[in-house]
Amino acid sequence: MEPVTMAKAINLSLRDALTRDENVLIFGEDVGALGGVFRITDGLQKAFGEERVFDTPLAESSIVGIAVGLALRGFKPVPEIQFDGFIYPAFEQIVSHVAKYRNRSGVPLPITIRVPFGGHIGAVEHHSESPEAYFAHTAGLKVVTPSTPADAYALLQAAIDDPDPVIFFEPKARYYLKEEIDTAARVPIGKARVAQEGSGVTVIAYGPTVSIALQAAKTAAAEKISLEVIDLRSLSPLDMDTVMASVRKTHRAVVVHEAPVFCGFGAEVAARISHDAFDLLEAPVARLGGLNAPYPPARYEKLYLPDVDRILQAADAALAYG
Amino acid sequence: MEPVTMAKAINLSLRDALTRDENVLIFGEDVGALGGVFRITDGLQKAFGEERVFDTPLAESSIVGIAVGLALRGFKPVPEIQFDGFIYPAFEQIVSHVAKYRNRSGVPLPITIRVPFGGHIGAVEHHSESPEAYFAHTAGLKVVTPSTPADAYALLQAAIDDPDPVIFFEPKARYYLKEEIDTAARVPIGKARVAQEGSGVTVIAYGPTVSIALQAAKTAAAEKISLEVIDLRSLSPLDMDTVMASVRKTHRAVVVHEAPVFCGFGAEVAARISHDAFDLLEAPVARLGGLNAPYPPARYEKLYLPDVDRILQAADAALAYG
Amino acid sequence: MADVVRVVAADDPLRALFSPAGELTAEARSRLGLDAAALRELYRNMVLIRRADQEALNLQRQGELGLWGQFLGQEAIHVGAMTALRATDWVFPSYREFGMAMVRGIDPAEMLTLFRGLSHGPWDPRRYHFAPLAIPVATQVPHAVGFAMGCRLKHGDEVVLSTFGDGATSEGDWHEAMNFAGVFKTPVVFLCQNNYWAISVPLSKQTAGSIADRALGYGFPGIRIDGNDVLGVYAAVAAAADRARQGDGPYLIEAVTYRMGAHTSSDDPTRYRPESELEAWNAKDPIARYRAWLEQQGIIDEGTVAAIADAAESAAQAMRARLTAMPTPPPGEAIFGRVYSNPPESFLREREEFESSLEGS
Amino acid sequence: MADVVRVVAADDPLRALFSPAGELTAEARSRLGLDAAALRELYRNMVLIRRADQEALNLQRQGELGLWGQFLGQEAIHVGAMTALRATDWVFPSYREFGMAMVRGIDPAEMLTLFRGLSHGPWDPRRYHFAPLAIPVATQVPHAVGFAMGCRLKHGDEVVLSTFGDGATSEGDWHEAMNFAGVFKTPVVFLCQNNYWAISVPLSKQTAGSIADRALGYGFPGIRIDGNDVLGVYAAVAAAADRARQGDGPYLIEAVTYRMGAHTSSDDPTRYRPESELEAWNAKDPIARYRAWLEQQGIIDEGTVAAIADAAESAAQAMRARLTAMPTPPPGEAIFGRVYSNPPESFLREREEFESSLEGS
Ligand SMILES: Cc1ncc(C[n+]2csc(CCOP(=O)(O)OP(=O)(O)O)c2C)c(N)n1
Ligand SMILES: Cc1ncc(C[n+]2csc(CCOP(=O)(O)OP(=O)(O)O)c2C)c(N)n1
Ligand SMILES: [Mg+2]
Ligand SMILES: [Mg+2]
Repeated sequence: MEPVTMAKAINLSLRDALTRDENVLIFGEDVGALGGVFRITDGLQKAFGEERVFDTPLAESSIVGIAVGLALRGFKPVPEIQFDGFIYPAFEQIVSHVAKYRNRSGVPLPITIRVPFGGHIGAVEHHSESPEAYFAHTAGLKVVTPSTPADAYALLQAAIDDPDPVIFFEPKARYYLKEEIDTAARVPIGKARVAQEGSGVTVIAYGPTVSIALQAAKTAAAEKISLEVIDLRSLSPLDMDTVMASVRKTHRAVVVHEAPVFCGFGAEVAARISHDAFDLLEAPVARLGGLNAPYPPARYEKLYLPDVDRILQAADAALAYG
Repeated sequence: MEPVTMAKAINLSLRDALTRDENVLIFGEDVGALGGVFRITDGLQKAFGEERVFDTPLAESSIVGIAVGLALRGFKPVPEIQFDGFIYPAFEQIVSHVAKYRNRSGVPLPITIRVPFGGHIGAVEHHSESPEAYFAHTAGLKVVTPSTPADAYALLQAAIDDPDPVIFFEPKARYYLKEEIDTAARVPIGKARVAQEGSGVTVIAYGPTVSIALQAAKTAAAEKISLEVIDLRSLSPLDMDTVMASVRKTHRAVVVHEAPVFCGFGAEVAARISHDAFDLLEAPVARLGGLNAPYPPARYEKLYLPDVDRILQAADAALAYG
Repeated sequence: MADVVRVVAADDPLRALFSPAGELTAEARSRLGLDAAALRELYRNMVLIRRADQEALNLQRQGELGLWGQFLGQEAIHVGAMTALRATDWVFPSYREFGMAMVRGIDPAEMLTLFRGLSHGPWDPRRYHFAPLAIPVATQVPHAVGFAMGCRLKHGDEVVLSTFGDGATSEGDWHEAMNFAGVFKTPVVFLCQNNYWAISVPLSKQTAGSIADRALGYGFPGIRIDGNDVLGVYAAVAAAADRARQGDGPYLIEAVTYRMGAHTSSDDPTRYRPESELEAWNAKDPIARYRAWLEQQGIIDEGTVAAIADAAESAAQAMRARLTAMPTPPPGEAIFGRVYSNPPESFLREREEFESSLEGS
Repeated sequence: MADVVRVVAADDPLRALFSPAGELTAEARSRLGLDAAALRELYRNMVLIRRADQEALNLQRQGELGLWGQFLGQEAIHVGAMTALRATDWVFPSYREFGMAMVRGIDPAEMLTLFRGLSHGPWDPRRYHFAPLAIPVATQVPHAVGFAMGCRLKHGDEVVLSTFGDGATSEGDWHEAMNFAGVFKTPVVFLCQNNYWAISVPLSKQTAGSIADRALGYGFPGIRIDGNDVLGVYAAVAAAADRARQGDGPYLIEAVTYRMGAHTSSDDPTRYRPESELEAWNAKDPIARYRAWLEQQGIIDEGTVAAIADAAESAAQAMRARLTAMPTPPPGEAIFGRVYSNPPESFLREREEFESSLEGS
């Protein structure tokens, strides 16, 4: 197969899901004729018709709300939320219903909510948020995010096939990463991936920060510093086995995401490693993330977000510790 | 002064704020004639009139949304959200506007959102949630919660006086705790309190879990185990100085809240202690909280929530570690 | 405010059945197509659910339930609406629709386990076509609409009943769902139980407008009817459901009634509600009114009335007995059992640890 | 759907000004009370803001702005509405109200720093009585209503203008705020810029109902008017603002117009929009139409038209020059400077660390 972008891989994954299961429905704002503002649903309405791929009125709470009703009626809804910053109106439906409906009814809720997330796209306010920790903290949800085209394809298949609700975060700044993908490969929810083997420091990343972690690993390698990069892929459930296997090797860990550090997902990872690897760690677990301020105007996003340098500094500090 | 309940202390604090500053407004569902479902606003409409204390239509997003507009017009709005589980429809307004409006406009937003929270009240679904981590992770907000009547009075004064938005979580299961209060005492936002001095293990709690931590300390004392109990009072900003001062003494820490542990506020506390006290800790920081499942039916809440026994076990484990 | 408001829709089969004041016309009443047995059944169901409601309140007062929200005064809506539906039609209730659920055949004792703190949703919605109670106000309305969209997509002939209170109409979710229903022309009947109160907030503070008239803004008709007339409610829901089944889309029925009890057992309405309102509404009691009409029509006699009262009494006692005898499900199952279809390993581990910690203690 | 809809409200001063089709009547036009200079100023402002809009698009294409959302075709609404208000009246815009802000006197170059990625809100709302742009659709509507509630409580005589698009009317926040406005009878004029599109979603998929008619359900009047007639918009907003100022509460104006450009510079409308629509609307261009009328009335001549075009040209060039010359605020200030009034110590510490890390690099 030709190399494809992550955007295309997601498109293919949706297409294959629509083909495979007639209960899959795709809907949201502008997903029809336009094919989505990122063209992720390009051509799908044409191929599958307006009943299976449709535009909705501009109302996120109901986009998620109808997904609950459709799921009860036997569908597998795959709603799209146009941008990270516009998922908040749907928060009530997600937290009070999507996450808890099975628990009160016994009825499975195979809903996959797709959300382009993260920064580095030079956008205006509300278009670069990283709200994953809100959902990871919500029991009843599964939360995943791919960092490569291949994982995007396979993880989305897994999410749609899963009988439980999944929040599928798409690192929009990585939509144009390209690689060959194998549509037969499977990526189960709940399994992290060693994106780069190494021995000195474990760098734990997900979604958009995986590529900068890999870049950091490359730069570090030039200075004979070996970083092992873990791509979590699944935030909830969190694959601590893979994380711990790495920390057992490196005894040092850095976790990196775009969301502000305070109470971010890195807190969970750091708390877990600090706990489970208490006797193994040779340096405190470092957390890198967005600054603890609202996402800034685009001109400042590079300074706001963690970058290769900050990862290298944290890795150096971990190696120099003690 | 007679001992008063926390409910009464909050009522007095609102009354004093209304008296002191004519720009203070109280509104929400049923806060007027009824005085709130917990009677926190009892008598306030009668005393201050329907213009200053008023019922709104049943719409949380707009309860918060009008607070933004009122603040721009020079008021100090103190809206009430009736229960923790009903704050989610207002999430968009809180995250996208309350937290960020000053950042985009320069206009101060002295809004205090009162939210009864937590469990242990034998209620039906959605009435026992602990959503504090969602807000603590949101840059631009301050998040506080008292555990005693005196703190409730003073912390609410500080919140209303603060020129920035504050989410004020009221531990509803503790509304009937009683003590004398000193209305002249001040509790600044951002300062934790040593609720019980001790030397063996630091137990970090806030809101509803402070009293069980104190009970645990009492029980432990009988077995000659000394627990130091920290009542955080302010989650964001977090007073790490007070926490660290304690851990420097005890070398062991347990953090306890009602929200599910995964990605809960305890993750931030544990990650920080593990990091800042890396060379001091003699045991991994333990996190106790609700189980990682939706809040259960009332009959099971005692089993779901952390209790004295679990605190004691965690303290014992910390002391026995290594 | 508005001096004259007239909304006339060509495809509105309900308008003709009701007077401008929302009363079922005598002519429409005579053409309902319900035989004497069916008419008696309406009465019987109203009596049964009222007695069960009272028993639930008793149980709450005796400490057997944590909370109870009476629907006293709203029986005509519960019974009229449910009788107008087919068993395959789905209902998406809020939290006060206990009577509706009883009419649908859900065991009331089982339902009460929710208020006993044993379950968040004691029945299988798929078995009864009756969704779980929705406590966050208005949040169930988009579910109803989504379900109805699904019915259309599957070319099913089910209709969905979406019920909510007057207070619910202020929530954003309510509006969004109404608008979706209009756009997708979904087979859904919206039934507002306007009982004049949302806890302590009277309708006049809930909105300055009219609930029924809002339908127009969404592209479908709405009507305001007497919600204390079981036949009127039956007729309206039946006609709206028929219309929806034929593919003509949604309809909004605002059934005007009154909450005769407290909001819930935790509420104290004397703090905000004038007694005089109760007296006025007592005179319009849906059961007494209907009984008088049945008697006048010679459809029911004192003997039948007494027999129905007896049946209601024993049903209530049986409900109590079943409820109090019900076992407490094991904690592991109650807390973890239904969260996921495909539970993550870490979740199963946590459950196991929890369960073994219980054995330990 | 509805065959006949008539809403007549006694306290509705707008209804008489417009034909049922939403056209300002000749009689009303003749009694607007605007002298020739004022009529010319309306024209001038429309030309100025259109030229600035075009320049912003140019700047975006040249890489000087990250994004631009044209308001081409909506100038009559921007200018008509703003001219009808007092300088002390507040405006709560969404994100396409650049022209309105210009009319209010905000420096367009400063405004563009938002789209240049330098600021989330470049002006002080208190100085211009113009709230920051609101990007999350409809979320600004409750702010407008809250502000207007505050005006009433302070017994001020300001009126609030709340503007939003057709798409915005589908959001829950829109509904809630409209309902609050009705209940609290707030001095707010709701102005829907119905430009037929919400990105790629046409009005027909946005709602099956009527936007203007929704007002009724909230207890105040609404009207649908021609949004490409600057005098009609002026008349409607002036009358609604007067009414609100007198304490008669909110009014909803649905101004029908058309988005002649793309949604934003990131959008490609050829994917979803038939060209033919543009042609039809081009014929109704608000500036050409108004100029023809002014000429016909002898209020404007070719010389004035040319002079105004020149002024618009130089203003646009000056805007560009000011924008591109604007310094980049220091990062510490831009990221941390406005978050809190009373910043926590830990926040200040983080800012300091950030700033010294910059010095280091
Ligand atoms: C989103 C949300 N906010 C607040 C509440 C608390 N609450 C429960 S019932 C109720 C009033 C509802 O009134 P209405 O819709 O008229 O229904 P009724 O109780 O009269 O049947 C309120 C405010 C809630 N359950 N959900
Ligand atoms: C809550 C929210 N959801 C989605 C978006 C993305 N979005 C930006 S503008 C827009 C369409 C708005 O249409 P309309 O209200 O008609 O205004 P117009 O753009 O036509 O001026 C959408 C979907 C957003 N900004 N906010
Ligand atoms: Mg009600
Ligand atoms: Mg539009």
